[in-house]
Amino acid sequence: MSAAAAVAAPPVAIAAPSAWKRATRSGGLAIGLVLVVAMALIALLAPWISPYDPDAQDVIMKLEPPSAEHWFGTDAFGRDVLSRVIWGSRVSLFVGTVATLAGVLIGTIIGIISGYYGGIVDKLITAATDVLLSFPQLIMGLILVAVLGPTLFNLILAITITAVPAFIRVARGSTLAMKERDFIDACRALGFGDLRIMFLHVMPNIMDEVVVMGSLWLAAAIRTESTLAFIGLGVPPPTATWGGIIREGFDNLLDAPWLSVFPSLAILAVMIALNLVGDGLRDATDPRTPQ
Amino acid sequence: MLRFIAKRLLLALPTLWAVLTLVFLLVRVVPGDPTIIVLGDQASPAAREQLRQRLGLDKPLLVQYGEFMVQIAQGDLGRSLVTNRPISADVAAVLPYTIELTLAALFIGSLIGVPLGVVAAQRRDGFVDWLARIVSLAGLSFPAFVSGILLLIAFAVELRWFPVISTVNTSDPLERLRALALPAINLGLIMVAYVTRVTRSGMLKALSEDYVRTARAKGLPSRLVVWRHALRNVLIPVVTVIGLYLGVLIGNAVLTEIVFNRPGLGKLIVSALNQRDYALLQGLMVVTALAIVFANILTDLTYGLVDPRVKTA
Amino acid sequence: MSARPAAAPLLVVRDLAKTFKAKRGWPVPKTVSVRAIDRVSFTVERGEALGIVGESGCGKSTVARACLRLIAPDAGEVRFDGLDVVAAGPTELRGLRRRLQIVFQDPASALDPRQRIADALGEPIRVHGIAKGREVERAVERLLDEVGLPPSAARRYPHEFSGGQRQRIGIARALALGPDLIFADEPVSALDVSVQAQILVLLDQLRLRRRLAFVFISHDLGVVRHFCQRVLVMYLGRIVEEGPVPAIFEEPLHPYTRLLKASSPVPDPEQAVAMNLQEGEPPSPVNPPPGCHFHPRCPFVMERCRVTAPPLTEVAPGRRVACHLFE
Amino acid sequence: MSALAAVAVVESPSSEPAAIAVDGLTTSIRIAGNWYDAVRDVSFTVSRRETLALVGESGCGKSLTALSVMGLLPAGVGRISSGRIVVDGVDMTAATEAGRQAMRGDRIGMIFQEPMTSLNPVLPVGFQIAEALIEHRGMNRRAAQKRALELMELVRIPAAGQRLDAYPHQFSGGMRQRVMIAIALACSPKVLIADEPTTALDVTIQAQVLALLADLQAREGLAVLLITHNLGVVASVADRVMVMYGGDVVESGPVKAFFRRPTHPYSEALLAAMPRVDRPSEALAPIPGQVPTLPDMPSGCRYQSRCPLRIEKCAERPPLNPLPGAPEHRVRCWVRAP
Repeated sequence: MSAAAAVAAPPVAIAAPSAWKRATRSGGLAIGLVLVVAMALIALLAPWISPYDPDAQDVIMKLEPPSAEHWFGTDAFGRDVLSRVIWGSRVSLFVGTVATLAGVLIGTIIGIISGYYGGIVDKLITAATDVLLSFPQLIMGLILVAVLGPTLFNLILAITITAVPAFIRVARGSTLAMKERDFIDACRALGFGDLRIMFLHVMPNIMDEVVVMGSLWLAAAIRTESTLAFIGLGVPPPTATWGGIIREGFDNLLDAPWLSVFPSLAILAVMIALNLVGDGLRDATDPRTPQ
Repeated sequence: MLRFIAKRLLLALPTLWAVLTLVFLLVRVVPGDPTIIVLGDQASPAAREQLRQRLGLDKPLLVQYGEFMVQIAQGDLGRSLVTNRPISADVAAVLPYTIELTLAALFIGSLIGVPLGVVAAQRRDGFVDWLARIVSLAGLSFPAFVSGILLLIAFAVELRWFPVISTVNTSDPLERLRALALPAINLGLIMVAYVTRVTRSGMLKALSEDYVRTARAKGLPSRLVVWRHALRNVLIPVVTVIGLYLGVLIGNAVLTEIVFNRPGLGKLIVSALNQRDYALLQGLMVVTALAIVFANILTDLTYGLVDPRVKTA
Repeated sequence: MSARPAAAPLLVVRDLAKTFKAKRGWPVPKTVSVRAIDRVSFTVERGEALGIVGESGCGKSTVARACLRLIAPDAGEVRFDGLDVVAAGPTELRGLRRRLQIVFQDPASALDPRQRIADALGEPIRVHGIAKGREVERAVERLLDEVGLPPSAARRYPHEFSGGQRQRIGIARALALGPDLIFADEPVSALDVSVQAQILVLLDQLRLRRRLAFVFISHDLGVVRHFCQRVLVMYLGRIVEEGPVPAIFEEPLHPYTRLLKASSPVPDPEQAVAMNLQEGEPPSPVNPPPGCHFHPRCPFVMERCRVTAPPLTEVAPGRRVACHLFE
Repeated sequence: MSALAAVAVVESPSSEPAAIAVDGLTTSIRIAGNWYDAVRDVSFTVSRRETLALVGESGCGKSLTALSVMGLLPAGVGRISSGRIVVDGVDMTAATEAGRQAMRGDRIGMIFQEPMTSLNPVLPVGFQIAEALIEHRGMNRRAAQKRALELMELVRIPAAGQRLDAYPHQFSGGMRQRVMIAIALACSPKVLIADEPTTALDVTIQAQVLALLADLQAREGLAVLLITHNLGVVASVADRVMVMYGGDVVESGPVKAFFRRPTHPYSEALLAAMPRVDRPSEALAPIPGQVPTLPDMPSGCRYQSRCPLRIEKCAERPPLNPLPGAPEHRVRCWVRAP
């Protein structure tokens, strides 16, 4: 590498156009983005595209295997699984998106403050982060929802609380790395205020990493939501959630495996899409990634 | 060595204290009357008062806090609200199964993840690299209960290679291993994903470092350059990742246990949730948090073993 | 402005000290302290270029950062044009920032990669309320012209420039607020010889045209001899010698200054560097030797050098040396 | 006489074949999918007990030349397009990768610029020195460690016995560079390639390391190819010098002749742009502009875009011509050496 670097003066640094080029070159990111957009559309258009009312029960059509009328089969109450999977995407995507956005916002701001000021502020924030990270994320979410009660708001709150320390860590680490760069000292020497430096100079430069983390965390948040629903701590029935459908399917695993398979595949599609997006963004923004 | 561990434990005490305090507050600062949550709103005032006394909720908060801390220090996690058995005994009975599962996953993760990551980095964009990407994408994408269910459907329900319900309390070691196989693979896949990833990216970076060029300038065969010079340096991030994701692993172990119906902390947590056994829940939180704090210490100590810079700086 | 007589020095630094603390060790970290600068005193006159030379770890960069209050000094006094820099409140400090600036060594890290040059140069002008709107654009254009860059540079990002051009931008930014004194921390060390000369010529022009004073920090004696009028030599946090450039380079007094000069290579085969096979490296600043820090490497070491640190004493007008040989 | 040559034994160097012989080397590198010649038609020889300095600014191709000789060009980024490299009698360009590997570390040693990053941080230095001996000489670990200790003493690392098992971070920059030298010399090669060996060091340490290299060269009879950007270092230690610009050798000759009469406009300008510690300050004459990037490199003389003497003929590539009356002093310039 060094040989090439030695000759290629002036060095080619992280540029917006070249990052985009690299991003589009990686097929993964494109596939991921298409899938994410498709999922978002399905969730938004659920009332128009779902073939049946997701909550309409049909006692005669219980646990029907996939057929022309019911592509994904029916559940123990005779409800159309396809419609429930489509409607279930709303809860998962909504909870995941809101919780991740809140986590990114709160965590990034605290992380920048912690890394930028250092000293006692940093010590306290880091210690608090360590304590929060001492609980397995899933168990923390589980207990919070159990204690607070399973409502949509509490789900979002619980997942946000588990996301915040992760983003504090990332933002703090990146801020510390930025502080090593002379331009931050230059800003201080020019008499810029701390707020200006933190939010106009540090923040734009660490957003690459935060966005990458964010897309991976969106996957984690959706995973947590469906996991909680699977354990029975999701938005209460009859609202359709992916985890909830799988939970119902799990009770009929031996005679109606499709019940768990289809929502599982839906979750999987979202997970893969978001991970592809996250990895693609990471490759695109990391100047060290060799071509 | 033991003295070092003791000292490091001492340093972890503030974290431990904060963790325990947080658990204490979480369970107590719940909105609403805990006795109603536990007994339901039909319960008689007398029953509720009795429960309040049993929980020690009639005492001032500070006294409760003191008692809680003293109990924990003595290794006493209190008694279950439902069964009235000592929680520590219940936990001790199932903990070995969870540890067994977690260790098996760690083992699978490093045994497959490290070589896969190394070869993927070495032959970038080759077949192995492609395979490594697929495996790590799968490991990161599957929620543990989803992959568990799919494994169960494929290998236990359809193919009947493994038992649907894990029978763990058998004296036949082979049978026990057979019962462990699917859950361990399920959990191990997650670890394989993380380890492959960090090994691959670490190796890509290491292979472009100056010291690798030095090793090549020495005329070492690429086998030694890769496995001795580059990989040694990648072990540090690998250990970090394993330490960091132990929490993820424990969380997923719980799910895996539920899906495969294995005894362990997972089942205990679910029953505590279902029966609203807050004492048990509190005990379980303490145990998992302690496990993570302890794992962090272990990670720190391992750093000293894999990275001479840490030990002799 | 200042009621002081014009003869008063622009910058007076007295007994400046800074100790860094770091946590090291495994499994239980311990605190180690590094005395980066140890009671450093000097003055800078208006329009003068003062050089600070020394090897890595001698504390020369820390001096610059402490004088600018980018780090807080532990002790000592920094007076700029009569104003106390160390004790300055926020408003005073903002005023001082306009008159005291810094240029960094690594032009790649000294510019915000997400900021166009127009903003990098315009932001300080706007923040300090020096100009508004279109005036800012014109000011930016003037600055670019002053450092030899075309107006079109304003629309571009730092990564589109070569190292030498970026250093010009860094200099333009330091000029934006119209300072009286610039700390230049190894401003040409990252550059190739031909580009280094371009920057040195530019700095020299600016010094004369704007009557700028410089504190010029460098490890390269040749560059300091070329650019500066006076020079301080530092070793492990202390000033060991000070004086006018011609005198110090013609006749260095401190054994360390002599070693530095003799070790600096010259493009002349008749003057090969003094190759000494003698061992000896700068000791770690974590654990400096007692007495004179240089004594373990000094060919003239005496008994008292091991015990007491020699004070910086005047041996001729304007020349100070910290060595027991010259007391 | 230069310090390195001062110790040379009376033997006539012409009686033995050159330790390094490079003939018509062209090395290309890939930038954004296209291959560009970063080293153009470079030829030179280095005899035993001789130091040849390759000097130039960043991007001139000097390090690529060294990596080409070692066979260490990064795969997929750099390749030798044409030319022949013979080291110690072995044709490196015709050899297989295994053949080159057998040469590296055994018959060619190499030192790099960054002592801080060139040693493996997680292996003890003694082992890193011993490794080449185990690999090339089939020594067992104990014998190799014993030899490593001798080598550490040879490069004058104080208290070597106690530091055999120490790790690189426990050494200062100068000491690490000594360890690098010990690694390079472990198998007693005849050829040493030193790529900016003192650039990252403080000047007083630089002087020590240069002295050590000179001493070792005299003892072992090494042929040294020294890559540097520092003309002062060249003047101090080299016997002959080659100045490179944009991948071309623009001037070559004995050190004394070169510094007495730098003839290529670039060499001249380079010396005029260098502030000197041994003389009172004079006006510096910077070279205008900057080195063009490889894709923008002019055809013909590569210095033409910055040259004050440029004539029309410069659009054609000038040959490396000897100066009248000085056959060893050669210059690639239509104006100065037509």
